[in-house]
Amino acid sequence: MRFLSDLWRILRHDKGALIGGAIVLLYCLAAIFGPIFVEVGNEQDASQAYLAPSWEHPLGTDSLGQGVLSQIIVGTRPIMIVGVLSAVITVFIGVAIGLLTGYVGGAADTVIMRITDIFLTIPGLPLIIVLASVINTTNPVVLALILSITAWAGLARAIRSQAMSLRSREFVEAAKLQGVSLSNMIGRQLLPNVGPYVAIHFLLAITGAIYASVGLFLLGIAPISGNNWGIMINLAMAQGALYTTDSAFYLFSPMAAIVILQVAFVFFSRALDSVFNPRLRVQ
Amino acid sequence: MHIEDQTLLEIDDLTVAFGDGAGSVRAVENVSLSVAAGEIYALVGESGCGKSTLAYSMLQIVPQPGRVIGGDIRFRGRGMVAMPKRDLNALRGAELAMVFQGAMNAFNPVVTIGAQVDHILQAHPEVFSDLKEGREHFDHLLELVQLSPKRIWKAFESQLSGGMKQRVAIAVALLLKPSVVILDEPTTALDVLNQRLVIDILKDLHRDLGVTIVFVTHDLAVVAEVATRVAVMYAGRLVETGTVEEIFKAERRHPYVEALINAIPSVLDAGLTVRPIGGAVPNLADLPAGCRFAPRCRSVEDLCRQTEPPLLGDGGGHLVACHVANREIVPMEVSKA
Amino acid sequence: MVSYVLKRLAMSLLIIYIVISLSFFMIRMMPGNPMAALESQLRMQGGLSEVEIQQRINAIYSVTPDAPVWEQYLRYVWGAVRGDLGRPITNPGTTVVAVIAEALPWTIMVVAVSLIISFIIGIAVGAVMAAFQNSRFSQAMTFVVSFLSAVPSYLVAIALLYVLTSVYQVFPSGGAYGVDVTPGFNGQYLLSVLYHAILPIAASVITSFGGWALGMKGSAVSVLGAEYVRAAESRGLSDRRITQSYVGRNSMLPMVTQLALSVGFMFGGSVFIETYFQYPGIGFYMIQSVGQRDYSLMMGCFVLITVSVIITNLLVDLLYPLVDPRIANPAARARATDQAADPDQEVLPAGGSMA
Amino acid sequence: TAGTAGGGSPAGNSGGDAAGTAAAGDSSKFLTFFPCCSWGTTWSYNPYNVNQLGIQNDFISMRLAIVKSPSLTEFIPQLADKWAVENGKLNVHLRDDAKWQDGTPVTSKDLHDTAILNGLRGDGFWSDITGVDVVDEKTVAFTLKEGQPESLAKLDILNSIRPYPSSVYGKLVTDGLKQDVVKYFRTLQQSPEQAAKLPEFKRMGDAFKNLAQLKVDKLIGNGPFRLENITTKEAKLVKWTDFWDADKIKFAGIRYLNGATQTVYPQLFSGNVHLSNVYMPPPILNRWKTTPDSNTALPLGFGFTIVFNSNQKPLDSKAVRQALAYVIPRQQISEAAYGTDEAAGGTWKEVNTGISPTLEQIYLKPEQLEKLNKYPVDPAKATALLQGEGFTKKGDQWIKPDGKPFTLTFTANAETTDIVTSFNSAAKALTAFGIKSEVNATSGAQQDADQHNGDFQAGMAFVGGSNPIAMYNSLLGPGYNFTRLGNYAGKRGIGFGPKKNVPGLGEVDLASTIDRQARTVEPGDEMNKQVWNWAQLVNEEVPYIWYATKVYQFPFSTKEFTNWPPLGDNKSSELWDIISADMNGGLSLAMQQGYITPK
Amino acid sequence: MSLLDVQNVTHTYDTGNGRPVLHNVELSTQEGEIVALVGESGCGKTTLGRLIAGLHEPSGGSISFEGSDIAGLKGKRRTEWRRQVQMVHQDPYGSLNPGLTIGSTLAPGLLRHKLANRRTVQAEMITLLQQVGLDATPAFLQRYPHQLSGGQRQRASIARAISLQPKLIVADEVTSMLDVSMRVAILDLLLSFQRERGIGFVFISHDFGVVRYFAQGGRIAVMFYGHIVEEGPVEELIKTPSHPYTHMLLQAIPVPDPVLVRKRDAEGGGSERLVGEPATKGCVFSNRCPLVQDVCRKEAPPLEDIGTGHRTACFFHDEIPPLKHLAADGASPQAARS
Ligand SMILES: Nc1ncnc2c1ncn2[C@@H]1O[C@H](COP(=O)(O)OP(=O)(O)OP(=O)(O)O)[C@@H](O)[C@H]1O
Ligand SMILES: Nc1ncnc2c1ncn2[C@@H]1O[C@H](COP(=O)(O)OP(=O)(O)OP(=O)(O)O)[C@@H](O)[C@H]1O
Ligand SMILES: [Mg+2]
Ligand SMILES: [Mg+2]
Repeated sequence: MRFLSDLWRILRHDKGALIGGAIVLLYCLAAIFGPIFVEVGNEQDASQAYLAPSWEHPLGTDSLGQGVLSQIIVGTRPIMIVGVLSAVITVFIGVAIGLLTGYVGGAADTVIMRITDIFLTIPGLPLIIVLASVINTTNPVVLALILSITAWAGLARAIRSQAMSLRSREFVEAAKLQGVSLSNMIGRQLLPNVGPYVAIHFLLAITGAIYASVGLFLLGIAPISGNNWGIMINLAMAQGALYTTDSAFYLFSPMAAIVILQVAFVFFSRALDSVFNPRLRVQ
Repeated sequence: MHIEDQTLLEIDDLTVAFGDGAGSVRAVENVSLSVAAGEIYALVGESGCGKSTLAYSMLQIVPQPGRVIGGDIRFRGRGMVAMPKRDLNALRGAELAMVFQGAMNAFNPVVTIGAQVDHILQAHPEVFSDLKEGREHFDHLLELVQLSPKRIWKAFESQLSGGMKQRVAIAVALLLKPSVVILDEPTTALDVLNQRLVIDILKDLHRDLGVTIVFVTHDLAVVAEVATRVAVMYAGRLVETGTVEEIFKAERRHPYVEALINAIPSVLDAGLTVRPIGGAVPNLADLPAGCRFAPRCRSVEDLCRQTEPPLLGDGGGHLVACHVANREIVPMEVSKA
Repeated sequence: MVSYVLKRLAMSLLIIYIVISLSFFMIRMMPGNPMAALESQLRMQGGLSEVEIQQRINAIYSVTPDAPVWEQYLRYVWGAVRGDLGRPITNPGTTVVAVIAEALPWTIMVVAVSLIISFIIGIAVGAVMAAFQNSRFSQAMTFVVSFLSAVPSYLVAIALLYVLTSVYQVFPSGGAYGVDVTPGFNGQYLLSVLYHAILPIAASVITSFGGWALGMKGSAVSVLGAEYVRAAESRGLSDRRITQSYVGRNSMLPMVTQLALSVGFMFGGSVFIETYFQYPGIGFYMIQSVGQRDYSLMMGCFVLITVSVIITNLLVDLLYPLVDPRIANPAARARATDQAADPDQEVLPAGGSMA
Repeated sequence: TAGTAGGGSPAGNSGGDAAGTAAAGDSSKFLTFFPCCSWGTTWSYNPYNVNQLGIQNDFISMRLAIVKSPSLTEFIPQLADKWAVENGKLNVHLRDDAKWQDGTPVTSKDLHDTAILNGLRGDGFWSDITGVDVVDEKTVAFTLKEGQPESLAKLDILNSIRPYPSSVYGKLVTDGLKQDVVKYFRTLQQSPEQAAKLPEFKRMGDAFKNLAQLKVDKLIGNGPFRLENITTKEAKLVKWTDFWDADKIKFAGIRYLNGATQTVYPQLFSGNVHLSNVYMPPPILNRWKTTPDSNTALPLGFGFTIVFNSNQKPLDSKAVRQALAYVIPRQQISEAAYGTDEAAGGTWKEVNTGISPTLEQIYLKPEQLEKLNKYPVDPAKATALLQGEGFTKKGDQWIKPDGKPFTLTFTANAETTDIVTSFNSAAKALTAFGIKSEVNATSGAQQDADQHNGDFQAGMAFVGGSNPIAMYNSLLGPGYNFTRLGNYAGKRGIGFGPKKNVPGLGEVDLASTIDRQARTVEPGDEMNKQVWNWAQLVNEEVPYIWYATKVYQFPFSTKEFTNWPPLGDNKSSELWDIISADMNGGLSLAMQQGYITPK
Repeated sequence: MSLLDVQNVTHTYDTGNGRPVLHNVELSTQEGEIVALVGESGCGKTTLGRLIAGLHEPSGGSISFEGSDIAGLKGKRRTEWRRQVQMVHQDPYGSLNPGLTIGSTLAPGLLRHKLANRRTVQAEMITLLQQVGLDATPAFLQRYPHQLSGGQRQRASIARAISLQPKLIVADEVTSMLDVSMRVAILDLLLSFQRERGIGFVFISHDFGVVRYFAQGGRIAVMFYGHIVEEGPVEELIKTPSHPYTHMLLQAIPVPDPVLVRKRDAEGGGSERLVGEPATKGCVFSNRCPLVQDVCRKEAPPLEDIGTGHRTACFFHDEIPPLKHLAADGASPQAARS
């Protein structure tokens, strides 16, 4: 609750973050409820293709004569699912490994840190592309796993170093003297202190995953199946939308959908940063 | 002490505020005091009562968003608040030098101490026209603060211990032979031995170089050891000033000062008479009406809760801002001399 | 120091070894085997009968497929050690290494140039933003820059393509140089190279300088608030000196550290950019080979990208003491960054954390 | 049988008037040609390499002759000017003035060595012959296999052999190798199993490996153009003045563009590209139509089909496949990808035989065509068929007899966007009918592998050519259906068969029968008869559905180049028909005949 | 049986430079006793405190609590020991988890050691807060550390330490980060627990004034670079230090009385060798000792009893001059006033 009131306090003063937050919320709603209210119809009519925006189709129509807007709304869910799922995986693995190794230390720490070293060094996007092309799946969980393949390592690193410095902090020692259990230590003492970082990283991980997953669909590395923004752009590009002015909405609407979401996330994360920032909290 | 009684630094009704509008706080409010040449002037008070801010304003380096909103600071009679940057820069370091609180972060971490010394020398060619001369002077100062020049020149800040940094900072402050050195809590966070070392160094420097010292502390024992004149601050205001003897020994004094002295357990005896001061320094953004110390004061009266007491003297330099303590004396506004 | 370098070297070799092994197993994990891939490739090429296709495949792959996996593995690793990553499935007349050797310089050029340009622009913009911290200009810039850094590079690539190669046909839509020039050290060729590289570079600069600017701004603001800057002021140093030796240097340091880390990210991003601009760099080859299931070339590209990143990191690590004189020993830095990672100081690359 | 001189008069006649008008043009101009995707990111000048350079074609290296389209028996001479069958041998005579671009004459040794080397990779003509020998400086004799139909052998040899300089590749040809090749193919014609075990086969493999990996630094052709420079995006072909018909070619060279399909559109609109053959989606086509100086030629019947996996439940049921045929709106899904524009060819043509409309006209009588089921969109019929198979409809969704919902996944190559578009459209129609469908667009290789392995439900196939039996063979034959050779040996592919009752043939092994026919049925009555048999089978059993014809166009601009091969009423002509069947060959032919001149 | 027995403890940090931070330290306390550790910065006071509290294991020697070596404790007995030894840290800002309310800081220990159950825990915590003089309302339990003043925070962390009813508390510079005005109150609070509950203290400080105030009747151990150089009863040690280092420390203390300062300064007495590295051979203090003789540089003096529980490690403890200004009567400022 305090978190929410803090968040609101910050948002009230940071217009950019407020708008960002509102947009993120809007997208979430679209992802959850969009497919219930909006439907990409099954009828199609080539004579309706590439129409200019109208009341019926606020963003015009695509090559099959179907509304671009409704496709964008319906396409929100798969993108958000993959983004959020991947961020959850990234953050879960990163935080669990980071906190455990950082707090417990020892030989396990050394071994795991060498492993993260490896994942940190291997460039993520090429690895994702390689994996995605081998695995060739549309399953969102598998896709999310692929997208998190290297992302967790950076987080684990950062969390670990924070856990290490927390380990010798007095309040952690005091808790230790109180005899608290390991789970309490990790979950209650350490986690809240890395919370801000985790929360912000979570948002950034979503944007990162969306960036990469859209890229995969865009390049046609992930199978084009169903409806999402990357696929929309892919099809639009393939149908030469880049080169006819009639189809500008068809091409640029999904692009705008992505850009707006990404930018909104970044601005929103700025507000989160302020909420969690202990320096701002102290006074 | 041939230049005694010549006023070097004069603070006149100074008010410094942080931020503006509703959220602003006045870290220093209507403070007036003057530092004469050859004095060792101590600024005392609890944490957060504006000592550092006052010290910064003496060099016009109050950090953002702080700024002087009233009064002036005069160095040798020249007002510094409106002084052009160029003139200020000429004064800074050369005439007025400062050692920062903690001194831990007073050096650029990626440049050697020696190079930073060179920067200062180059910025003030009028002091040492020859760089070598300046460097030799610094070596000499390092010896004065009991450090080996050889090691310090090439060292990075991170390679020095806390006590060493404090001493290097003192030496750097003295580099250009300033007439006033302002030290912000030079002994805080040092252990007894380092503290003693710094105290002795300050005394030696004062004696040998004749430099005027303004220092900030919250440790009355250090005040007693070093200072010649003392100003006690409370919640942004001056509550008492006087010579060190007046502060420690005079009959008439501010209950806050008395309480402070009584609150220190001393090694001199088992100290059964020590008594804590209840409560805490008020939040500057939410000050009580009347005397700011009233909520914690033992001898508080109704009047104290209504009007702020003026800073009054009994003719000499010993000024106290307390309705109770000043009841006996003939009110006499402090002269702005 | 020496032992640190050796350790780093060992680690680097280990990673390369792992990537090579990964590549070996990936190639064998791909749907169908290389022969099937070749078969598809030939069939897509068209004009060949089934028998012809089988003949060719049999001929080209007459040797190893039946050997035990471990033997193939050893052969592959040993080959890789000697700089032999096999032959592209789609082009047995050349070697993977030869193909990459042709592509890599283009990628390195584009990555390096765009990294340098975006770094310089970003640092400059960030510094200005920090200097006028609370001004309207800075707020507006912060918005613009945050916006740009949040936009995926491939979308910028598409937009640039739309505007500059389609609506206005100002720039070529692909290739590294024109067909009318002869490669070599001549003005015409160099101009052509520049002309062709402008769009890819622009796309990555547009999306990446914002990250630098924000990072620099954060860093510079915190340095500006640092006590030693005020200490320097109190000593009467000139503004120029303070800006250069105190603020500039200290706020640049974390940026420089970040520079190395971002190399990996830039290589990753170049995959998209090169594909969209059809720029024949290693990322382009990688995507092309993904599409053609040319597994050996694809993994070769992957291995080489990784190796490039590793080498850059290693170099930066070894060169870091030149930038930060406190660190005579890079090991100390590694330890320091390990222990005191300040999340506030972190510059997040554009597009989030996928680097 | 008597020798037939080839397609008569080359050059001269047909191009005569064209050559006259072209004199005014600026002959230093380059023709820009964007055929899309001729070479990959890597390429080789070695034609035996997998990734041979796609422009190693009739602009640079000539074939012996080019078959007229859609004829299977008439040829236009190119490198060979005379040929005749005598005593079971096809004697091919090379033009006397043919030269390599390095100045040496093209000799019978070049052709002989090329034939041997082509044997290493199993070129189709080796199943027609048992030997090849040099007769004289300019003549090579191909010994035909016993019982080999002459016309098919000519087609295989003349239209497909493109000789390469023996000076480059000939060093790999030895007497031993020649004997190996001859022995291997003799055995292969009897028993493929035995042939694969021959030591000769192994030696051929080794030789081919060396051949494929041979690094060739320079392209030496014998055609009208020389390759001057090449990048990933573009090749620069310069007119070769020593070419025999060089004086008929009125421009300085060809800029031969390569790269992503879509990048051609703006260049076409601006007139920078003079000719292309890429797929144009409807909006692009619309814009092209309104572009000044724009022209479009329409190709012959090539088509796309939806292939069902007849091996997978419930698609193994004929009734279910028929039901799908009643539901899938062929015209609509075709128009989704190719538009409705009449100027662009009135793209959609109803096909119920499984072969292209052009071939239908040639090989089948109208009354035969009338007899075939037209599968109009008819949900009621589909419903009846499905119900007859035990399907039920629950709400909006059809439920299979086993109680599970009937869903369908279309597999497509993501690069063929027109197919993806059509399939998307089909999926939507099916979903609307109650069969929840989606499209899985993967890489071409994945799709190919899936279809060979039988890991798909509905897939895609491109069908084309001028031989109807070959067209059936490409889908029902062992390449895709019960594959015997290679990596997919033993896989069921589209799983149609293995035995079927073919009208007129009875119960036969489907794949091997159609494969054998493709190599033995000569044009004429026999071919007409067989085509009718297969047409009935395909129409009744619906192993695949032909849904699109004229899937691409030839947009060309007269902004800078004029005198293109003439267009007839239906936007085609003999030359354009050749171009559409064999683009580079046809264009090269047109240029040699003096067409295409700068303004 | 003593409450705590530190036997021959040596400690080296893994991350340090390899130099031992503690050398053969011997120390013991009785139940309810106060032992003060004094010494200059970095001499190992905190390290010893942390070893006693069991936050690290010593690299050598052993620490026993109530007669059993804490390294060997297992299961219930370990939990019991864990409960009985607590620590109060120096930094009131750092010792409370900024992300947890006071309630959730206090509760886990109580629950864990079954000193309260879910139902009673709130009442228990309120009682505790009362005991440390804090505003004991349920609302207070919901406050975060940043909403408290330094003094309140230190009280809260004391409440946490006493909540487990320990027998021994390691108090590490508990007042050094607090404003002067609050120090005495905190010391008084701790003392009240010593008096009322018999809690023993290991009291770490470098301020003799504070030590003298807090440890009356207890003992002082003076440390120099990991060595205990002198140990004895508070009053005796302060009045008659028997080690030159103790003498130096006491001599260095600033005196809050300008008159006395003048007097002392007039008498002279240099400040040489106030800081510097320890000697590696012989007596550790020999580098800085004003009384140093040849033997000191060769041989390390043992920590020997020089009468009633007063031990020193100096060959020449007899020659230590008296502390003039400390001995002076009526020297305190309070006294000066009256
Ligand atoms: N940058 C700032 N922004 C806002 N308020 C500030 C800032 N710096 C100081 N203050 C306020 O000014 C008041 C005085 O601060 P100052 O640092 O001068 O106190 P001090 O007496 O030096 O305290 P300490 O003993 O802790 O150093 C404090 O209450 C603080 O809240
Ligand atoms: N975690 C650690 N790792 C390595 N060295 C340490 C660690 N903690 C302390 N040290 C070193 O051990 C020595 C003793 O430290 P300790 O904190 O015990 O001293 P202290 O007497 O408490 O000093 P202070 O009065 O400054 O608190 C110091 O030199 C210190 O640098
Ligand atoms: Mg201060
Ligand atoms: Mg300590």
